[in-house]
Amino acid sequence: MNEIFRTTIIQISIWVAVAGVILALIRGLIGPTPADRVVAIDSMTTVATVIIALFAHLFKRFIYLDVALVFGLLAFITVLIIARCLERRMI
Amino acid sequence: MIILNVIRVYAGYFFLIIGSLFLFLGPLGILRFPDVYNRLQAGTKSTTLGAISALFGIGLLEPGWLGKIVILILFILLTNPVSSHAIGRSAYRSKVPLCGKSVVDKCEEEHIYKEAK
Amino acid sequence: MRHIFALIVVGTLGLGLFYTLSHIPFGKGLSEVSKYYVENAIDKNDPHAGATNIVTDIVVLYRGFDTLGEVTVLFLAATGLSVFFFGLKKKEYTCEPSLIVKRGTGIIFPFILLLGVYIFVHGHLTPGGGFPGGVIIATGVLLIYLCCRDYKAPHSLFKVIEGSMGTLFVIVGLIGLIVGGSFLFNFLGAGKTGELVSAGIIPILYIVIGLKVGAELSGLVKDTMEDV
Amino acid sequence: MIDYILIPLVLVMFASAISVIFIKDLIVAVIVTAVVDLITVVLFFFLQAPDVAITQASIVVGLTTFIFVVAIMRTTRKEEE
Repeated sequence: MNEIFRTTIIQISIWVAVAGVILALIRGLIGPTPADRVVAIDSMTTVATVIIALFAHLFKRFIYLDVALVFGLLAFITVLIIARCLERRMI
Repeated sequence: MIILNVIRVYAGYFFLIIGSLFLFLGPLGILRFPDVYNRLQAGTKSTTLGAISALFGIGLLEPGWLGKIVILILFILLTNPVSSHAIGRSAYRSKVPLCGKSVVDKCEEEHIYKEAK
Repeated sequence: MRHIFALIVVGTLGLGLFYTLSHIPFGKGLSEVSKYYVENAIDKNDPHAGATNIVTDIVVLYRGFDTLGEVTVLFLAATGLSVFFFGLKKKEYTCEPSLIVKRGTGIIFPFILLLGVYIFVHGHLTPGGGFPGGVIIATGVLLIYLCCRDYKAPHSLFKVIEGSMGTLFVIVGLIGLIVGGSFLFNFLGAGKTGELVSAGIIPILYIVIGLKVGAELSGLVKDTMEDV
Repeated sequence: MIDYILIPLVLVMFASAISVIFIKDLIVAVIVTAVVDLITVVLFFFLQAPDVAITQASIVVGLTTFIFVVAIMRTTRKEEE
């Protein structure tokens, strides 16, 4: 009973977060300026980090959190590269 | 002791639900707000709060994971504000216009980015 | 017209991949090779064993020679890119990064280095290994280049690390050849599974690969950023 | 139940991968390509291949975007008709 409750809660959380990813993707596809799209991808990376951590909890594997660590720390660099490039001067 | 455990588990569920709700509301704000600077508010602040809350909920549900979870929260706290600042600055410098309802532009008034023109 | 052509090419590739992959039963049972790996990789008496992560066992102990080839390919690619960028005209930059980006990057950079070292030192216990760890270190160097225009990376140090680590990889393999009769033989034994110092030569090889890949890709980032 | 999570993720990948073809601004194309790679990491993770996911994350997130941006900055940014 308790186990079913736990997996249900986590699955609902994952579905809600994936809905957030889809909303951000719509803005990323229709956004008028490149800055809009960069904002969308910035929030998408944060949501994806949490989704990975939730999957790790669903599978009950502690070591899977390493992927979330790498992703959460490095996704920031993509955003920084594109943001520096958009200032019309090269990086 | 058992009561403490029950409280811990339900607090974990609570934080998880709250966090995933904010993870949904942030992208919704990105979709609905009128211009880049408003979208930056929704996209960064709300997502940071949601991520921290959901990760803390996971840490409460599995107490053995709390160390790595805290490191993950620290990374998100460090990186998200820096990247949002960089996006805002680059958007202002590449002359993305403000939306029509905005009333004040302090950077324009005080000539902070004048040399960039 | 070109877009339609690109769409057709991508669609054909995607459909082919889908039909190929849909016939592979994922997680339904093991083939003969997988059965051999699963049965022998956990056995403590076998010298081809010792890591908690079976993937690491397969990659390093069964397929270690391939890794040497991969590192050589990476070296050739980095050399080719630096030759390509040599002699191009430098552009002028007037844009300084802001104070927040500078300070924030200064705080984050040590964490990135530490994460890279963690990934390749714990390669036999957790996912990851030499290659991702090296790439993460190179990404840290890229981050420093993004926020400090005046920074000059120590290129000679990269060259020394790269060459000595490549030599060390071959030396470890040759010791295995002398002691056990095959290249990259696990001459240190399996050890106690699950501890940091275990699994024989896997941690040594992963540290070597991590440092080599990190130095190579850092040199690539340096060439690209200082010439462009 | 949770297996159906693959459907929206693959649809996201599909939509962004098709739209890359029709985008004129090459920087925007790089950004949308980054979305595709990001979803790929989550898919690899869901298929229980964390080694592949960690390698994909570390290479794609930093270096691929960097090399694309450098190449675009040395040439022209807008695609010609």
